[in-house]
Amino acid sequence: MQLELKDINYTYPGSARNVFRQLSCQVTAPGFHALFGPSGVGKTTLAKMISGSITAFSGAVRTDQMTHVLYTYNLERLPGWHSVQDHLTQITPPPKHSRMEELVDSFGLEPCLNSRFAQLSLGQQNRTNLTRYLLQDFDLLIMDESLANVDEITKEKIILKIKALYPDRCFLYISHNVVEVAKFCKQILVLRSYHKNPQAVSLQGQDFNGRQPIAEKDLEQCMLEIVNAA
Amino acid sequence: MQLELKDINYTYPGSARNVFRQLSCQVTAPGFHALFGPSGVGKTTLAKMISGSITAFSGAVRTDQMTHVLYTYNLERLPGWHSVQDHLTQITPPPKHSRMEELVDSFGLEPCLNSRFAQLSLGQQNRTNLTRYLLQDFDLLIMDESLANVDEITKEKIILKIKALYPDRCFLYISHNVVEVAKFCKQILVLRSYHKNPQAVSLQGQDFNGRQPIAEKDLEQCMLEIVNAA
Amino acid sequence: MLHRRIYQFLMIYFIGFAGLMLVKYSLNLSDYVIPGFSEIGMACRRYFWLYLLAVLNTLAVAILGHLLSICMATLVGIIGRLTIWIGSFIRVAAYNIQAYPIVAVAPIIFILLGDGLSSRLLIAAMICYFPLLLSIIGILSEPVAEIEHFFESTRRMNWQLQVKIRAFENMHKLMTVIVGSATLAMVGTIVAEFIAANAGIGYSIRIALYQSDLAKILVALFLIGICTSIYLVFLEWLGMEIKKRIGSV
Amino acid sequence: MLHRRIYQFLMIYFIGFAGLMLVKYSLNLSDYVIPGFSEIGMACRRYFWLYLLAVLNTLAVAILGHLLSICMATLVGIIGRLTIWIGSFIRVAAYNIQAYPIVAVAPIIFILLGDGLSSRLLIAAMICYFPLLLSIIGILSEPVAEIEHFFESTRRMNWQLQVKIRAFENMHKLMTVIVGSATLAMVGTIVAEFIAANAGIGYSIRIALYQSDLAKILVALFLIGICTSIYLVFLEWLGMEIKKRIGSV
Amino acid sequence: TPEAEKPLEEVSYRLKWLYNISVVGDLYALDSGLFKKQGLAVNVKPGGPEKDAIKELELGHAQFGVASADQVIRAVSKGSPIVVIAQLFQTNPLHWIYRPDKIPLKTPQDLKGKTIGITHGGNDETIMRALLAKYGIQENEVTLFSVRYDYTPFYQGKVDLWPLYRNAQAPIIGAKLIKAGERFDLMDPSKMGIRFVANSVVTTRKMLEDRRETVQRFIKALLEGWREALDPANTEKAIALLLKYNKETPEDIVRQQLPATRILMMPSAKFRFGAIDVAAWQQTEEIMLAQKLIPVSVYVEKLLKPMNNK
Ligand SMILES: Nc1ncnc2c1ncn2[C@@H]1O[C@H](COP(=O)(O)OP(=O)(O)OP(=O)(O)O)[C@@H](O)[C@H]1O
Ligand SMILES: Nc1ncnc2c1ncn2[C@@H]1O[C@H](COP(=O)(O)OP(=O)(O)OP(=O)(O)O)[C@@H](O)[C@H]1O
Ligand SMILES: [Mg+2]
Ligand SMILES: [Mg+2]
Repeated sequence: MQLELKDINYTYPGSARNVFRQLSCQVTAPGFHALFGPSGVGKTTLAKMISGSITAFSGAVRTDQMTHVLYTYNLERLPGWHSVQDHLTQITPPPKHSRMEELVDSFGLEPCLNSRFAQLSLGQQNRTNLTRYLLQDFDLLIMDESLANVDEITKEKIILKIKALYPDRCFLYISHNVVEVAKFCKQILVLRSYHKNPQAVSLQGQDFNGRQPIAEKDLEQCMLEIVNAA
Repeated sequence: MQLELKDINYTYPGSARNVFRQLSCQVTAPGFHALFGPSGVGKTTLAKMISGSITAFSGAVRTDQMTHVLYTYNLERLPGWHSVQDHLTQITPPPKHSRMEELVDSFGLEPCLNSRFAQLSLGQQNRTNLTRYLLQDFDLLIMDESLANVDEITKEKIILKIKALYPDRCFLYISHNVVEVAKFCKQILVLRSYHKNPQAVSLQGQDFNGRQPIAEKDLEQCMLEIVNAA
Repeated sequence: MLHRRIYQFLMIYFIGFAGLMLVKYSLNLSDYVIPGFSEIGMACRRYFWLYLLAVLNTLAVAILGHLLSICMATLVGIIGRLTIWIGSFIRVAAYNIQAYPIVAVAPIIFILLGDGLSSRLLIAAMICYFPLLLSIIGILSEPVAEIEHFFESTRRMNWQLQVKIRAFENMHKLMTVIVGSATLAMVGTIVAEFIAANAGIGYSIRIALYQSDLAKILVALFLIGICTSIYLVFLEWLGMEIKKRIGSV
Repeated sequence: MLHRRIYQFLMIYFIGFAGLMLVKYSLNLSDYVIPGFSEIGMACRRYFWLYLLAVLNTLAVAILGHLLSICMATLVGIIGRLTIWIGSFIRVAAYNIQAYPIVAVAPIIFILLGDGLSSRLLIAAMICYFPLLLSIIGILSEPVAEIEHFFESTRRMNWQLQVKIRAFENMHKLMTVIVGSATLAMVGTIVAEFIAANAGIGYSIRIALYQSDLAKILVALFLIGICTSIYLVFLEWLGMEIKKRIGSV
Repeated sequence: TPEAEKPLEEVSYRLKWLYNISVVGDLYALDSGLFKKQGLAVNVKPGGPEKDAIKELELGHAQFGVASADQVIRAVSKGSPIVVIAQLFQTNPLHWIYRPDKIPLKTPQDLKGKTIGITHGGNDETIMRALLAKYGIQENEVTLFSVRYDYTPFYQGKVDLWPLYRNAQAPIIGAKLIKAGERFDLMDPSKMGIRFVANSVVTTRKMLEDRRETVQRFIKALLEGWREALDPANTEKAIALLLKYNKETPEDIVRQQLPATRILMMPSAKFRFGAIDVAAWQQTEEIMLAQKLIPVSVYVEKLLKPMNNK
């Protein structure tokens, strides 16, 4: 199980500025990894390349042994004709229904089940959307700011739950929260502006799983590394 | 200059659950204040009440001496026919053009000026949108997750800039980031679920302005208070 | 609601009517060119019930034709939305057929279908289906990325779902077009009757035209307007109910 | 692109043509019901250039009428989009006028406007403006909250801006409708010519019908189809250029 | 010459139908400069299904026009101030075509049991009803079929008799039948005693009173045009003229249309073209009265102001 990017060059059609120049990086082994970097650096673009919705780039993306790559982002919406519950039930394969209930419960979505998507608060929308992706078959799930509008306590609960339930999958979590990234992620890909070389740096996170406590110092050290790298 | 909410009761039409029950709170004096609370608690709803786009509630909202109340949220878009620069120039009154340049510069928007809004990254969109609101006349600006998709370094720069440039205005900053709220905000209104009483608690933040350093301990104490209150 | 549409129609009708009378009396025209009050009154007394029945007959066919063209437009819209060759072919076919004035195609229709209800229906449908088709193609061929992404990436997307998503997101526009095209169904039916000359108010109008009897035409136009308004009110009510049911935003 | 639309039209035409021939030869109908090849060939040789000129004449008027009705529909759409009384009144007026078949209203139009280009134009515009109107009202009356919010709350919103925002966001749908309604403009012009019997291919069709000459009608339909296709191709190209210029998504 | 310097008097003339054989004389008068010779610049406007010359006279869009007798009578009964100044067709060109091999029509009684095409509201309906009434045929003894633009029901044999214009359409439809190896015949109502007047030239009463001399000059040129157009000696010129204005009718058809028109308008070589057949007008009015197409008599003879016997 490995994700490898090699010598990626990309410029948006009609745009003058490069997004990537000879970008190479890789993520090995399953785990909850991060894709980090300042706003506008190209995280979303990279995510779209990995998931295959941007193809006109040079270089290679290799996703060996990962047949199902999913990409989810925070602006997605559910169809308007269903309540959240109906939608979730419909898109979840029957064997996963108990998993669905577990997620709904620990993501705090119970009060939303009978509402339409448009009636949810932003954070509720984020969580609902993420839930349905977790109920699909995937080897790699890219979460593009999927929890950006959720409060920190709930977010922590959600991340720990995901890590506990899916230890053998690969996640690429895009977030702007340094603490979070440093604390929960295993590997942290830091993307940097295209005139820095290399354009991507890989760091080690604390990979906190809610059980063994982590040393405050290590966390701070890690955060510092991330900030310096970016 | 005072914002006062008194005995607010509200339920969305067609919904069974109360959002607010006898909510009362107030924000005095200008400054960079926060509206904080778990996802789904009613922050956006309250913001819409203050800015006047939800009116069918019982209770009173008093915005004495604040004639211009603006509400901005993170999903807003700019019209598609203009580049960012053209749009900003058009909606900025000429005397404020130098202010506009200052904001563009310190918000890191220069690379975006010639792009259309749809060509920006999420964080760039957030910043562009916030910029245009800051160039309007306002006494109170409610920022509903306006910086949710911006990286922390840039965000800190932006907040400090706002605080420096607009010391006499009132801001209500909605965010899920406890550190940020505790560090930068003057008064923190914490909204709580409607069966807690009172439904809103007001706390004191560190109101960091980038100059006098703040004590690590005070900040942590404040964060703890916030988390406990919510 | 019913009330408003109807009285607005009455206002419009009487504004037009007053305009005609103004022309008549200011130019001192005879009753032959523009009929006077007494003649219109007489035509009204004499033909009101007859014409009302004819209009109701027409309305019944129009409603059928409207349904038919909603189905046709949806079908063609669904196929025409495809970006592949057959889609563009169907779209071109739909456009080209529409480009032919019904008067030119009518003889061919009559040869192929005879002159029963079916030709009348087909002509009515042809006149009103095209505006529907245009909107439906426009709506169905524009992706709603934020909703479709999930289904695309989990390989759940099929054309039914895609159509459903796009239609649902544009419910308001669709409703406007469906309600609006009702008047076209009415026109289509009247034109069909006018050409086929068998029954309905179109037939009556044709006779009145041959006899250059504007008084009768004015009575017919009045009844057509009233009945169309009532149908529109009904459709709007239906649209509102549907919206309420499915809880669209 | 041009290429494809044209050969698709040709295919459609010849499918229809083959169908007619099939009916003819399978039912053994004589030449006067459905003309045979030789008669059609002769009509083609004799009338091709005459009809081509007539179709071009018609096309010119249709383009004018199309422009006119885009303007009319935009105007009515802008006013009708208002939720206040006058808006709904205008909408009702627009609907009701459309509910009248042109054949019934034509005599009144001729009385008031005489039989120059203006009546021909008006009739053409009336037939094609309504589908435009429907879409435009649908589009212009649906808010785009994420964009409009800023202008609303800073009191910058005026109707021009609102119209611009909504039109721009729905550019794709508008283009579809504008391109599509071109064929209706063509139909409208032909019908006007048919009724007013002055000039253009509508006039020729009327004569052909009077002479019961289906062969001529088939030639006319062919030319109408080709010319309409070319106009559509032109409009699509124009739409594409506009989209490129303004950089719509 | 002083004659040429005098500016021409402008008038408009609205025809009943499109440029076809039925207006050949009008075009002839225009094209050969007969109007000009009378000091008139005539704007000859083609008619059509939605055109009504009488309405245009009233609205002042035209000074002269061609209208059918039933139009005239109807208009006058509604107060229209018009007069008839010449009658063009002496025999109504409206005939019924049928296949004699299928339905031999020896006497009017043979109509019984047949399916007859009529235009509801049109004057062919009036004529047919008058015919049936005259011969005591009840309405339930025939089947009246509503005709439309295309002839398919007749071609397919669903309708036995189909109304058409003897001079303009019969040569075309007949040619088609003959080409298919079928025979056709025409039923002429006037031969059965129904003399329903067709096209006539009309103007307003006011015109006749205020500009009588203009009217005289106009009608002089017009009748001259018709006489020359129908003169067998001018056949080639008339045909060429018509083909110039109407490119859509093949020449061989026009060749057949012209003599047919001549028969309808000039029953004999010595006939004074344009003469008004008062008796036929009266019969026309009676028929319309009997069928309640007009409420009361208009005394049609009072409208007839023949101008050709100056
Ligand atoms: N459609 C587009 N056309 C042109 N340029 C684009 C387009 N989309 C994005 N860009 C540019 O490409 C760069 C990378 O964008 P991307 O969305 O990948 O950033 P990001 O890292 O996801 O940022 P954020 O954290 O703000 O979401 C940005 O500078 C952006 O302006
Ligand atoms: N249109 C609506 N109809 C019914 N209920 C609604 C509607 N909008 C929001 N709600 C409900 O009202 C509550 C408050 O929503 P609100 O959007 O104000 O929350 P919020 O505090 O802004 O949350 P977040 O941080 O997730 O944005 C939520 O429980 C939500 O489900
Ligand atoms: Mg992004
Ligand atoms: Mg919110």
